[in-house]
Amino acid sequence: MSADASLASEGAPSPGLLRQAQHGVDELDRREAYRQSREAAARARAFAEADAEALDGLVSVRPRQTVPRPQPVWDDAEVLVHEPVGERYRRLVVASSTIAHTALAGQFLMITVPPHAGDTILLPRPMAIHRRRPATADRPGTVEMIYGVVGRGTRALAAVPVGGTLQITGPLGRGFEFDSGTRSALLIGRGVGICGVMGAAEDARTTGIRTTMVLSGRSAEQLLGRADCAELGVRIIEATDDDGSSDLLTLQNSLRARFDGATPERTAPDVIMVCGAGVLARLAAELGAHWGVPVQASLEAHMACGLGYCHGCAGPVRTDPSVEGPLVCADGPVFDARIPVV
Amino acid sequence: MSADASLASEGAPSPGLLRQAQHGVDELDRREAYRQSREAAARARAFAEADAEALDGLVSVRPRQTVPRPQPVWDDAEVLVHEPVGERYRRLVVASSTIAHTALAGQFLMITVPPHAGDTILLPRPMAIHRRRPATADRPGTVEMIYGVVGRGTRALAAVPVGGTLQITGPLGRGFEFDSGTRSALLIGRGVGICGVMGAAEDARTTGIRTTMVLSGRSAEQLLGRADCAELGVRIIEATDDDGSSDLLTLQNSLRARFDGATPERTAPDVIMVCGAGVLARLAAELGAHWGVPVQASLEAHMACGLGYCHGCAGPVRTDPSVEGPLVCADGPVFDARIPVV
Amino acid sequence: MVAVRADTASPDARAASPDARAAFPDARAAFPDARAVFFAAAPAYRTTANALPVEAAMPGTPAVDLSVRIGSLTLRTPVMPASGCFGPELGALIPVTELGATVTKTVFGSARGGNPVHRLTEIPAGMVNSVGIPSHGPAGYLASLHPRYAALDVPTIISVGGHRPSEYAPVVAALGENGAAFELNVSCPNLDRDGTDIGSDPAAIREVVAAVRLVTVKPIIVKLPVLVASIADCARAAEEAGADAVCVANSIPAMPLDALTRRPILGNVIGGLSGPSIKPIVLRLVWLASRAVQIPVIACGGVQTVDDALDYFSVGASAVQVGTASFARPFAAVEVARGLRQRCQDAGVGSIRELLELEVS
Amino acid sequence: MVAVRADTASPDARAASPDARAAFPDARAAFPDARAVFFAAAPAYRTTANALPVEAAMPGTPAVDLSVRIGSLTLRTPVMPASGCFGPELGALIPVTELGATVTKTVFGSARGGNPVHRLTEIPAGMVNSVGIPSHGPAGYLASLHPRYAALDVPTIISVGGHRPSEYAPVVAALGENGAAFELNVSCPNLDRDGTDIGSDPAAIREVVAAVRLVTVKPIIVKLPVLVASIADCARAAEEAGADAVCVANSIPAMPLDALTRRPILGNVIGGLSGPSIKPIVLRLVWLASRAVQIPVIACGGVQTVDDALDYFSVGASAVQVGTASFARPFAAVEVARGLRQRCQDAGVGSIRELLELEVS
Ligand SMILES: Cc1cc2nc3c(=O)[nH]c(=O)nc-3n(C[C@H](O)[C@H](O)[C@H](O)COP(=O)(O)OP(=O)(O)OC[C@H]3O[C@@H](n4cnc5c(N)ncnc54)[C@H](O)[C@@H]3O)c2cc1C
Ligand SMILES: Cc1cc2nc3c(=O)[nH]c(=O)nc-3n(C[C@H](O)[C@H](O)[C@H](O)COP(=O)(O)OP(=O)(O)OC[C@H]3O[C@@H](n4cnc5c(N)ncnc54)[C@H](O)[C@@H]3O)c2cc1C
Ligand SMILES: Cc1cc2nc3c(=O)[nH]c(=O)nc-3n(C[C@H](O)[C@H](O)[C@H](O)COP(=O)(O)O)c2cc1C
Ligand SMILES: Cc1cc2nc3c(=O)[nH]c(=O)nc-3n(C[C@H](O)[C@H](O)[C@H](O)COP(=O)(O)O)c2cc1C
Ligand code: FES
Ligand code: FES
Repeated sequence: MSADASLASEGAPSPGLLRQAQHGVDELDRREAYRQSREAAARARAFAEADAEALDGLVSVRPRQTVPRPQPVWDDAEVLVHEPVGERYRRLVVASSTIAHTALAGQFLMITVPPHAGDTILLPRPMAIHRRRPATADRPGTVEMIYGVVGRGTRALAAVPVGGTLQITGPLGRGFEFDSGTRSALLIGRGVGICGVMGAAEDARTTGIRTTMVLSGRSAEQLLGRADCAELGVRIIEATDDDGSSDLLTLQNSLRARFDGATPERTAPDVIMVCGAGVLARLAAELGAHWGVPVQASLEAHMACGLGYCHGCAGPVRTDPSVEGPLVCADGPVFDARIPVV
Repeated sequence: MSADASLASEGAPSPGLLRQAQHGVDELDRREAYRQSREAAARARAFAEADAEALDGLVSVRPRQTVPRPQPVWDDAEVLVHEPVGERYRRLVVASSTIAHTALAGQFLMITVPPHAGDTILLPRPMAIHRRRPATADRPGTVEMIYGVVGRGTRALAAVPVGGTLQITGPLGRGFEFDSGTRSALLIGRGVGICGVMGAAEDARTTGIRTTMVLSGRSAEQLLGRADCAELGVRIIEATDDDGSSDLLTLQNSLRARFDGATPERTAPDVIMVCGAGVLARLAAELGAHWGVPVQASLEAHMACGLGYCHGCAGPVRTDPSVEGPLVCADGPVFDARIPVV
Repeated sequence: MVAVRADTASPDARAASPDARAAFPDARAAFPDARAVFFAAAPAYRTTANALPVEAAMPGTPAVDLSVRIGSLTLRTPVMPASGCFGPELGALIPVTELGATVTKTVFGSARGGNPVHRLTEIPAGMVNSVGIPSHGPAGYLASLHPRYAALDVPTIISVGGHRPSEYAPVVAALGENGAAFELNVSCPNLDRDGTDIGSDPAAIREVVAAVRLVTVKPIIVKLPVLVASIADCARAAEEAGADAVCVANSIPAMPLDALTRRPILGNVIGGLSGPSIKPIVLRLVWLASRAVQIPVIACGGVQTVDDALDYFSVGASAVQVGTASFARPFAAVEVARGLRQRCQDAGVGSIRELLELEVS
Repeated sequence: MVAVRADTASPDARAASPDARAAFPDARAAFPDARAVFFAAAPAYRTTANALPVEAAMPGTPAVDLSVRIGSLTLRTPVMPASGCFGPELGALIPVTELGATVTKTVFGSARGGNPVHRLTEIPAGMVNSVGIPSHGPAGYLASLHPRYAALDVPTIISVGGHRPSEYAPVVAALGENGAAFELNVSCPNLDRDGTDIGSDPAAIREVVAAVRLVTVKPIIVKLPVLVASIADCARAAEEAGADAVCVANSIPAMPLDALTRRPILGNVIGGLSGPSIKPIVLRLVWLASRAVQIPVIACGGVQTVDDALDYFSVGASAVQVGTASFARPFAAVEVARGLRQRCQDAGVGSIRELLELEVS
């Protein structure tokens, strides 16, 4: 999930606001709104280009899975929790015992957005499974998602009330996998991408893998996942734009320093798992190359089916023009990331 | 305004409901819903056909107006009252001193429906001006409308809150006119068509014309205009489907009997003004022919501009195929109604 | 400057409703309505060397020049109404002089009565109309409508239609010296060819334009339909035959059914779909047409806001027409024109091209 | 009956994910999800004389026969997926046997990689896709995909594409005895003719169909584009050249721009608009095509509900395809098929024609 791209577009007034501004509001406000919208557009373009460049030649389909993939189902899931998280996100917990039971770390759902006051959303929206909580004797299994309200679909989704039902399809895709023998892991998430890797933290907890997670985001207040990490016994490294610690070079240096092998606590992790931006996937791949450990990166793509048949979600893998590249929904969203040998 | 057609469609479940019914609800309910929807469709068709037949050859453009027509404006009017009236209607009072000041009896507005939660309504909706209340020293002039929620546009309109603004264009069209010397009038309204003739009752009150109004509708509880008539000193004749008094023949006979000339109170009216259904316009024309008095009927048509330039609102007047017939928005909505000589 | 006559389509009614100010002389003064406020908010113009009014620039910012040339005609601003979606009645409701031109409803050679009811409706996909283009013929137009257009003080583009390729030139000839340009509405069934649209056949377009070119020196705009095999071929046919611009595009033929009765809503069964949902379809056509021809492309389809207009400019349009949006917001086209000027001012540039360069950089 | 294999597009992944029930043998039993409930709600069938399963009639009501013939092929129900909007992966998610047929994504003669990202998006007007039809060629299709379609136990209609009229017949020939019918997707740019769609040119349609007719006896369906000068001419060309049905229509070419950056959203700049907003446009085309030809017309465009399907039937369609609606509601096509049967039952009639006669009476 490109948290950056959404950050970029969220920071600016909507075209609607801009339009309003145009009529009746004072001229300087209008100019400022225009300036901001153009800056947001430039930022969105720059992020998209940086992302594409960072991913160029970086990822490949992982070799066969060790764990069989669960059969996706669709379910009418009751909405148990639907609440704001900070200013920009929403937490959504739905009941689906089947999916909570079968979902693997790093898998995702397609959420069908119900019609909202005359507005019909056609395509379901892909969302990472942030947390899985299997059924117990007295409550159904649940899955938790956290999402940013960025466009028409997520806006309409945000209007679904607690107690309503959401149609969800999943679990989908190939998630994060720990090779047997893995003792330690470094997880890196940015923005809502933190939800993409949280499932791996859950698995790490179950299998006793020592885990550190980088929580990256704009500001310390907005960081997702702190409570989850505390619950899961994951060590946290915060990296924010506000204090510059999320800057790619700064972050790379601080991670290198922290895992420099000087003490057993500071040995390099056995695996790196990353989600949230192409540039972070590349950073992770560089760290992986430096430490000689594998890197798994979760990517995003526009999707329609989530199941592998619509061919809408081409992954950023260059192939022979006559051969279709991997599909993010079926061959990913998690790919191997390796710095290309030039 | 074809109150009957809207009655017909309101009585049945929406296609949406039907669709829901289809899934999960018990089979007998589903069959019943289907049956009701087909009945509603048959009713809608029958009403439309009866209306068209009744109007065939009935109306013509009235000779030149005696009063110059006010210049329409558009205004951003504050919503002062917006409340349910009975189960099926809504009262809407907006502030527009210009329009309240200039509007003539039987004129109408085009109401621009603001976007509602992602649903954009393109065409403004025509609505009769039910009541005009010119500005006083301490409050702006207002216009009152009453409308039925029948489709997408009126549904979105119903969501506009008190305190919001509505863009309205008006006053539009040629309304009802009393010839000088008119001493008594019979007004006939059905459903929301009662709003179409209420302006004439206001004028009658001002000029001291003795007025009787037929309030026709499905049931006594749902009849509009009782309080208005009381305020305006208008005698009421109720005609409802429930007790059969709105049946065309029954109504015609009871009106003939009531205005049979046996006493001064029972002399035929000097003019008949009607709004609400083609079949009522024909009934009025038959009474007019019987008593030898002129009849004015307000008609409806789908409209886009309301101003006379889009040519969307052809009136039900047969003309030479190379000549365009009158436009309801510009040459009406009020026409002369006369039983064609066969 | 502003006509405040209440006009209607019927000569009777028109004659009977003279200047409304006479009846309510104090109405506008006593109760300023939103319309009055909108008129008052007109931007101040100054006149440049070439005698075109240009926005009085803020100190330090360049003057904004939005003018656009269509053949020999220069429009002050590249925004105009779409044919059939404007009438002189609007002269009293919006400051028409802020538009680049007016465009008339299509005039046919012979008088036509229009289609049976319903002539228009609104469905979730948009507005659908089958007005059927009632027309009084060129003589009727010149007698009753043209003087009212001419009084509006902006160039009048007269839309001309025909039922076969040969019918256009006589209408243009009959219109003589009236109007500033002609828009040939070729989205009309060709009765010589099984009722297929004239505008879907490059050969028929060529025939129409070539014939009209012989009878007028005024700018010719060819308004193309959406349902064509190749918009590039159609636009090139127009250009090669001597057109000065193409307008892309007309409404999209559609068939709305009543949800309850499943019967056609429109008396004519089929009508033209217009409004915002056709914009992504027309955007592609404008993009393709702009790459195919050198003459200006006027975009028409779903323009509601200044951003819609800029989207069209960004794919190559030189001007835009505003249709359906005017029904709900009679001032929509003026707002787009004002908005273009403001965007340029806000960005500190003098033209739309510069604005777009800034945007994509 | 129901395949519960988790399929993906990558052979690797497929190999690695065998029957999910093995991994979670208790999942479905322990936690019945909405999908399981939907499967269980399948109508009971009985077999009639002509061996077609027909709804077990309630006492006193006629048996409902929804079957439709496309040439020599009889479909149990007139509802099928639209090409590109279905895959064998859905076999585990919906009761595919309740559909009349499956339709494959278009197979081209040579392998194609597909278009750059983004390949699809959603805008207010609908879904827009420019997947670009990645294809493994007929051999690749037969090796990897066809067995999975064949396992679904309903007729497979194989969609076939080409870049020039001559490319279709070889693909059909290469597919040999596989599949129950062929749908010729002629909404493909004709590289022999400046990239205009093959399907917008009646002569090219004739050429394609005639050539395919020579290599197969199976039913041929011709899927027509929207942007044509005359859908009647195109449908007639298909019929005259030997097609058994036409499918009307494909998605509508459109160009979505990003609201913020004003850049094309799709990697391919242009994509096909689909979903409910194209239905009024396609309804007209289906109406016109149905009046032009005797062969069945399969309607495709914005079908979401049984009422949408009935709208199409009411203007002359014999069957419908469900595309975009399946993404949000994978069971949409099955729901339409069930809904048609139910409407007939509710009305006490035995066929859709009788249902419509009842509705309009
Ligand atoms: C595997 C996966 C997991 C994801 N997990 C999360 C998550 O946990 N939390 C979260 O906030 N977001 C997540 N996203 C991104 C989320 O799907 C988009 O933010 C969302 O689809 C935007 O929809 P919209 O209608 O609000 O935006 P719009 O911009 O209006 O959407 C228009 C179209 O583009 C698609 N689209 C737009 N942005 C994205 C995007 N970033 N990724 C994929 N499709 C996009 C939409 O699905 C839609 O089809 C995930 C994406 C993928 C692919
Ligand atoms: C002069 C005039 C005065 C009117 N006064 C009133 C009134 O006082 N109270 C009231 O409840 N209704 C009145 N109507 C009818 C009212 O305009 C319609 O009920 C309304 O437009 C329906 O809109 P919708 O979007 O809810 O319905 P939809 O059926 O979704 O509308 C679809 C399209 O058809 C048009 N349309 C549908 N029904 C009608 C209709 N009956 N008349 C005109 N256009 C229609 C709509 O404007 C729209 O363009 C009047 C109509 C006219 C012409
Ligand atoms: C009510 C109405 C009448 C129209 N009449 C004409 C016409 O006479 N001639 C013409 O070329 N186009 C006519 N059009 C088409 C418009 O000019 C325009 O091409 C179309 O509506 C698309 O633009 P829009 O989406 O901005 O409305 C008409 C459109 C509408 C809605
Ligand atoms: C993602 C996607 C892929 C498609 N692929 C094909 C295809 O390969 N061949 C084809 O003929 N049509 C293809 N189509 C068009 C559909 O089959 C259908 O004609 C169109 O989407 C209109 O129907 P709808 O509105 O129900 O989606 C595709 C449509 C979509 C949305
Ligand atoms: S989303 Fe359909 S193939 Fe990936
Ligand atoms: S509504 Fe436009 S002419 Fe009457």
